[in-house]
Amino acid sequence: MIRVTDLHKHFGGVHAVDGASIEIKTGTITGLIGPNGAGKTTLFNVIAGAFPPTSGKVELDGEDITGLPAHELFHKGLLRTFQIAHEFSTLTVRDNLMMVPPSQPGESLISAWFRPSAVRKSEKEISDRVDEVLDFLGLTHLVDERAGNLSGGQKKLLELGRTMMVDAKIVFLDEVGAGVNRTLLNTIGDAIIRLNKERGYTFCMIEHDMAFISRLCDPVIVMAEGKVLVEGPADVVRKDERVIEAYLGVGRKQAAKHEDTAPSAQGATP
Amino acid sequence: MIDVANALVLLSNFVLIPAITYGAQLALGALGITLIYAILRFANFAHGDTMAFGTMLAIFLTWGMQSLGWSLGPLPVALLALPLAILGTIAMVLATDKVIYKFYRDKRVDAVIFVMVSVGVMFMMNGLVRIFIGTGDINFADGSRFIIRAREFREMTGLDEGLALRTTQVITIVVAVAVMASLFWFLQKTRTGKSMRAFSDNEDLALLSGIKPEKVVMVTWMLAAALATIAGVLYGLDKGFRPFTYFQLLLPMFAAAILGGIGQPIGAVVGGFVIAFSEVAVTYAYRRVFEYLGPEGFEVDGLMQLLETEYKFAVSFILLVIVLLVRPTGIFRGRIV
Amino acid sequence: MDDEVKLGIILGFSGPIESLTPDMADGAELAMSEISDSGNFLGGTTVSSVRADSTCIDAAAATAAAERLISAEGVAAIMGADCSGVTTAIINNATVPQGIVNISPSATSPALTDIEDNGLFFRTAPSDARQGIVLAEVVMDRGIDEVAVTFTNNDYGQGFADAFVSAFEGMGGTVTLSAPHEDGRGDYSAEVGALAAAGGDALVVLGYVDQGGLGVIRSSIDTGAFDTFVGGDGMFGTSLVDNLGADLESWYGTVPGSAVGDDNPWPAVADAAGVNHEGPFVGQSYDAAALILLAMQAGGEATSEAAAANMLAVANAPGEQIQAGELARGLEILAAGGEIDYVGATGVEFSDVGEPDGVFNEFELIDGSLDTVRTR
Amino acid sequence: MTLLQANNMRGGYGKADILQDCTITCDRGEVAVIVGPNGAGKSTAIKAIFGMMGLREGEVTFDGETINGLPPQARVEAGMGMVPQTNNVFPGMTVEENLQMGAFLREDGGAGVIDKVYELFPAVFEKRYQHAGELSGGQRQQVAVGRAMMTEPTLLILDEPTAGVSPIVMDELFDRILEIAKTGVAILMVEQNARQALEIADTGYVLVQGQNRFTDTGAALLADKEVRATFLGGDQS
Amino acid sequence: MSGSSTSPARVAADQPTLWQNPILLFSIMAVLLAVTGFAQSWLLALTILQLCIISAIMTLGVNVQWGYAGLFNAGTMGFVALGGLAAVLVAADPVPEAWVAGGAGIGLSALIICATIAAIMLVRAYLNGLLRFLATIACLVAGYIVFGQAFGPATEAIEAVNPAQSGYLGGMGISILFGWLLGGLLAAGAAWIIGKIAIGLRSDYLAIATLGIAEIILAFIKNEDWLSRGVKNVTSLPRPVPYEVDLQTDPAFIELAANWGMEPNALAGIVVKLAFIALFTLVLVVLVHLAERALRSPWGRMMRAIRDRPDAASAMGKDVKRRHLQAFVIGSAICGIAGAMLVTVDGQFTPGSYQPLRFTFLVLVMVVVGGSGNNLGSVLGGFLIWFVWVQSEAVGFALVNLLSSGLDPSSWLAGHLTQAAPHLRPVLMGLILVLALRFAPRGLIPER
Ligand SMILES: Nc1ncnc2c1ncn2[C@@H]1O[C@H](COP(=O)(O)OP(=O)(O)OP(=O)(O)O)[C@@H](O)[C@H]1O
Ligand SMILES: Nc1ncnc2c1ncn2[C@@H]1O[C@H](COP(=O)(O)OP(=O)(O)OP(=O)(O)O)[C@@H](O)[C@H]1O
Ligand SMILES: [Mg+2]
Ligand SMILES: [Mg+2]
Repeated sequence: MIRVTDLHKHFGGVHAVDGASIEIKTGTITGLIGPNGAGKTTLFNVIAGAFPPTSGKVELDGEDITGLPAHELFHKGLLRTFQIAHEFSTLTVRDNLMMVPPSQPGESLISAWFRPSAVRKSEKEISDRVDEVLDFLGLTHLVDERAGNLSGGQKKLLELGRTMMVDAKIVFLDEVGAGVNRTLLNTIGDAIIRLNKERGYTFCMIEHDMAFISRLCDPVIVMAEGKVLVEGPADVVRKDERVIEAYLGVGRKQAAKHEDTAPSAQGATP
Repeated sequence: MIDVANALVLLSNFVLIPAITYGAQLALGALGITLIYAILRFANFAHGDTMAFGTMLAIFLTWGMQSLGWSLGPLPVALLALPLAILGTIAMVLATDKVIYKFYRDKRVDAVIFVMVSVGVMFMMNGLVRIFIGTGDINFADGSRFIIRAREFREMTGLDEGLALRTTQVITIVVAVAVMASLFWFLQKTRTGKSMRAFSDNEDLALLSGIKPEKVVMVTWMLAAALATIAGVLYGLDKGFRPFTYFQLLLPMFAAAILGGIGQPIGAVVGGFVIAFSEVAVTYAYRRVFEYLGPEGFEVDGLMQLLETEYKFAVSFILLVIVLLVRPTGIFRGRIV
Repeated sequence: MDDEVKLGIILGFSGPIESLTPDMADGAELAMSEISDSGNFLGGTTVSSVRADSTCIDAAAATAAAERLISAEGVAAIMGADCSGVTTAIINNATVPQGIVNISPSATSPALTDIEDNGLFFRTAPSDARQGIVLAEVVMDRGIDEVAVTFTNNDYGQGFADAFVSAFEGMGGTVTLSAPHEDGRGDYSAEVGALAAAGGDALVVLGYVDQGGLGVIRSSIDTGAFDTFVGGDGMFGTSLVDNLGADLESWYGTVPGSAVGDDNPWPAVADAAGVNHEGPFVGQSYDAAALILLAMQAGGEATSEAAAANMLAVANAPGEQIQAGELARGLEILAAGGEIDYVGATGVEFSDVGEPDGVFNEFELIDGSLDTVRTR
Repeated sequence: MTLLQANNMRGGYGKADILQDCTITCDRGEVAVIVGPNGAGKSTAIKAIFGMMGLREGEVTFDGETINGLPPQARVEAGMGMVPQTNNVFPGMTVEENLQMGAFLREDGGAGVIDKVYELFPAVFEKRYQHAGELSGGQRQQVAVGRAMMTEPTLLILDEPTAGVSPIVMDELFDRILEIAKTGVAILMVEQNARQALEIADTGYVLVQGQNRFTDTGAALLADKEVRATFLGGDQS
Repeated sequence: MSGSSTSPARVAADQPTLWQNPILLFSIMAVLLAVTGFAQSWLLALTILQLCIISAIMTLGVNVQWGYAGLFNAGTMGFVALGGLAAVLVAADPVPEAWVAGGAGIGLSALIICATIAAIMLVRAYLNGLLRFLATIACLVAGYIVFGQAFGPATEAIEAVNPAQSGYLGGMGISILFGWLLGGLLAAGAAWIIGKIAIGLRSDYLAIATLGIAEIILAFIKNEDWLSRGVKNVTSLPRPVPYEVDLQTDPAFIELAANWGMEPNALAGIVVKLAFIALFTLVLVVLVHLAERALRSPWGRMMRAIRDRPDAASAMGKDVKRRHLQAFVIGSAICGIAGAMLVTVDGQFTPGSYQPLRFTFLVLVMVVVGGSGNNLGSVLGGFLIWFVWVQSEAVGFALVNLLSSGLDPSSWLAGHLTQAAPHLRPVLMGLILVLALRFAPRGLIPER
């Protein structure tokens, strides 16, 4: 679905992404891991159109999308969330979701002024969808809260909720787990799996929590120093010497027993 | 050879020296603006009127000293009054902060509210200065006006072109260089300076590093007041003092600060000079320069003026817009809040 | 009959020419108090002044201020405004609709000559068009045929410069460059640089003495760009000499004011009252206020109708000449049914549309004082 | 006498109280860990302890003295250090200057400690002349912890120090925290990587809706079924 | 200029208090005007009200930009001036002699500009690389030189036609009401071009760029005399409402006045002002209605989302640049309309009167004090601040009269106080601004 070929992104002298080539297959949940500063977020930003690459090529379903602006990529079915939640803080939770669907009649001033009935109709439809999504995420009680007042994890859920407002092809998740309570993270994980299974979304996610990655992702791509280091199924990757050396470490003695236990995707899925 | 010398003298007299002087004055003003912006994080519209206030104090003190018969020989007495005027301005600015700005700072309101409050302060100061000292033009430079006059220069060198150099120009440049150097040293090297930069970057974290916010705020205001007074007095010595002029200076000073990259002291300095040079150099009529440099008997019909002087004010802004399009955050990458 | 009558003074106390206006207001108020104190005005009626701020530039604010004077303060007539733009706005939107007389001491735009004013608008400053010609003659007569011109960038300066340049070139002179300067700025190096490069035997400065005009001259002297300076009425005033001292060597120009010769008592009158008469338009302000009140006296009532109806008669011959400081005598003559020919501080002589027909004094800086050398 | 005693804290941002009778203590050489769902008030509790927001009720004592009224910078002087959860670097200053700012109150300028920090975080050393604002999420986090260590405080408060850092760095960090604790420093830490954190914790607090729900040793909490299920992500293993 | 990518409205607002009730606040405003009417005069109250409405329209425009979209446009002055220019171009009498003298040259110049642009477009379509760059420059230079040949003489000829009275091309000589329309269009067109260039800049940089562009627009208007008559001003523009003098001389009107027991002069003034006010109110009501509709619609929601988090909005498929441009153009168009209305009520176009303080920052003060992001709030801000601006003048003088009433009028202090009176105005204005912000930091009627 997504193919990135020999991508470079340089900030002055810093080669944040330095010749990465990855492929994300339709229907997978692909994990992207790697040490801090490996260039993961930068890679995401380039793919999602936040800024253009220094060189290299990004394709979506065979179409060259390199350097397209984010809003055009959205219309092609490519969605992303942000490492730090980017909620619309003065909007209510409902409006945060209401604004997502593309091509709403009410977003043209002419219709907003002169075709109120058409606007009302589409608003009703979108509103119904919002209710569904909020129900799914368990945020129904916060529907009229300003998004700025949500706690960290709730904001992350809201980020995810936005991706559910449209029929996305592929969703990029940047560290949904960081700072999120593990119990809540499991719920989010379940949501991702359901979206993947039931709605056929393709996911690509950055995460540092190996347990979470292992539970959800296949394959896992490991980046280091702007390049792809290893790619493969989670349990293969985590045994890879290079990955252990660069990223996982040998594990602290105390923590080792937890790290070693094999995860199971079904374990927490209701 | 003589022709080259003539051309150089001509350019220095009408372009270089005036632009450097004006640039130094703008730069000192822009430094104050950029400092407030960097550390207190708002665009201070009252800065022009703070300059006027400081200069007013300096004028009153100068009058007092003159009436006592004091004199500095060839230098203006205002230089003696300057330190006291700075103290007075600092007191006024700190009082303003305590009575007005502190409330909003404690409430942590948006930057735009601060801007509006500073517009309010600007209005008040605007009126107060006029009430105290009136609206007229005041020339308070005593001492000798010229180091060398254009005519003397011609007679001395035997060149066709004269070069005039005024005491106030030299003072301006010397003081400006000294002030800028010590400011940079202060900000980059001293503990207080570093703590100010830290505060400007991340206020909460600065608290957690043991930095006293009120002290940083106070030092910032003190520096801004001192810079404003120095800039104002130098400007007034050189060109005469009138409150309205000082208010009008606000725009070019802002342009300088932003052009250089707002929040960047070095940017303010460069911006000040760029604005001053663009105003003078772009609208200068180069005809005589070309005539000197061209072959013997070379005549130019036009004035060789890039742009008419009526567009002088627009020139600096055109330049500003062009720079911003090429470098969207100013020459020295200012901060984007 | 009221025992007090209010006159409005609307001038740009704030804004670009704020440094000129306080003296102008003082000049007008001097005339008022002179008339009040004389006890001869309409059987002992006293005159009080109500000031208002025209801002010089903001037509809407000026209109509101004039409206306040007229309808809230109930002034009988208005002295002002100063800048041509706001003056026009006031005429169209406040004074003419309400039937109030106003006399501007300083609005010189030629357009005001033809304004539809119902006979209510007068001015004691001459239209720029005429002065431009006179000034060109003055320069020519001194054997200078190449000048650079700088003018304040408003209707006054622009109109004046247009008139001067076409007259001067018509007489065979050359204008090397005619460039505007903005008032209220401090730095004029760019303008002076361009003017100096253009060259010329003299620099003609058509601006205000306390504003950009001063800045341009100062900068020219500082850089040695010009030695000889020529100015119009806006530049008349000793503050230039006070500011520049001995550096200012050659300085002459025109200022309205004909019939008054060297024996004009105005400076002495102003000095005695502590009014600074050195700035431009102070005498004109005195005359404006005096004329309104004299015309009212002639009409026998303190109304705008009376003022409008008698203005020309009071200002022009025939009649006894009344100079500055002689207002009491003028009032007496009028009360007795006589006629006067007001001369005042600036030698007022009205054309039939109520503006000076432009007789000018040629002044020159001689030994540190501004002397009238000729009348044209 | 424990080093830090924050008793029965009550307070919040607006009218509503986020903290409702919350008690946290921490002693020298001890690691205390606060866990709890998002929005429980963990960060708020820490801010209250550090004097960054007012308390309506409750008392905070440090080293036996009540410090309720002290502003944050005075608490730093008294020997407290803290890494906030967000905005925890000076983005416009270089990494090295960031660390120096940590030692702002030290007379010696922290020359010796800075090497230790670089040793701990080699990635930080590599980036020392780069502006902190240009670092990746995890690199910033390392700079932030390094900055707080520069003060060599007697009480070190860390709000989710491991959020976004890679496993290898996280392990290093926990090791180092234990080491620091052994030198007699009190460590108070909020963590979402709760299992790892509780493993090294002497005391663990489970905070829910601004109240202490469970308080026990780290090991005991880890063993508690309910705590595991509701706050630590269930029993996936 | 501010550090202002932080959205103008803040999160976690406290509930609106009783004081923030729009009905109450507008009633207070009405009372203020009524008090002016009773205590001073109704003519003055109506004069102020006229400008209150125009100011409110300006604030509405700025609110669309700053309040809705978070765009810091510090170039309001330029758009207001363009609106004024449009009014002149529509309503002033044409000057046939000028057209004869230079019309052809101006037309030719316009053609040359078009030809140059066409040539550049051709060059850019068919050439590449360095050659393309050089050819573009060559076209520009050649175009500029040829343009100068046609344009210079044409403008000189036009400006030479009776310079004291006209010296410009004049307008179309039709009703100035069309000027309002053209003012909106002209401002919108300029805003479109400016936005295309500058809208990518962030907060303060956009502010200073627009500030600069406004100065450039003004320099153009001031110095291109052939078009706008420059600083020589265009005065006595025709009105869309009757003239007082005409009413005063109309016997029927005099009779009416007599029947109502009023002075014809005063009544005429009031009637004319009411007629203006009716026209202005109509415009204001229509604009407020449209603005409210837009703000409450998905469009408004989208704009606020963009303002809060442009990058996230872009990731949600909203074309941030296009929407910013849209808000910028609409807001500027409204300012242009207001500018044309202002010229209408003044009856004249005086380029010298356009000052950033008055037309950019004062309007911004109106928006912020009223409540940015809230249409009613900014309208209220326009009313209140204009009222304060005008009345502080009178209050300043009154205050001084009060202070110096016990003094000997010839004493130094009394004299000094009289001189000081006009300058109490800014002091009062500043005081009220600071006080208003102290008690309502988010504006009198905050967003939602
Ligand atoms: N704007 C920038 N200017 C300069 N360097 C940058 C910039 N943004 C990122 N970098 C550098 O690029 C490298 C890659 O950063 P990136 O944010 O992609 O890392 P990451 O893999 O997401 O790391 P983490 O897991 O910590 O989030 C880092 O070394 C960082 O310092
Ligand atoms: N500045 C603020 N203004 C108003 N409410 C706030 C503010 N900061 C936090 N809150 C609210 O206070 C509550 C507790 O926030 P806090 O940050 O303490 O949670 P936390 O336990 O640290 O959560 P997390 O694990 O997500 O960091 C939340 O409901 C949050 O919405
Ligand atoms: Mg990252
Ligand atoms: Mg937290």
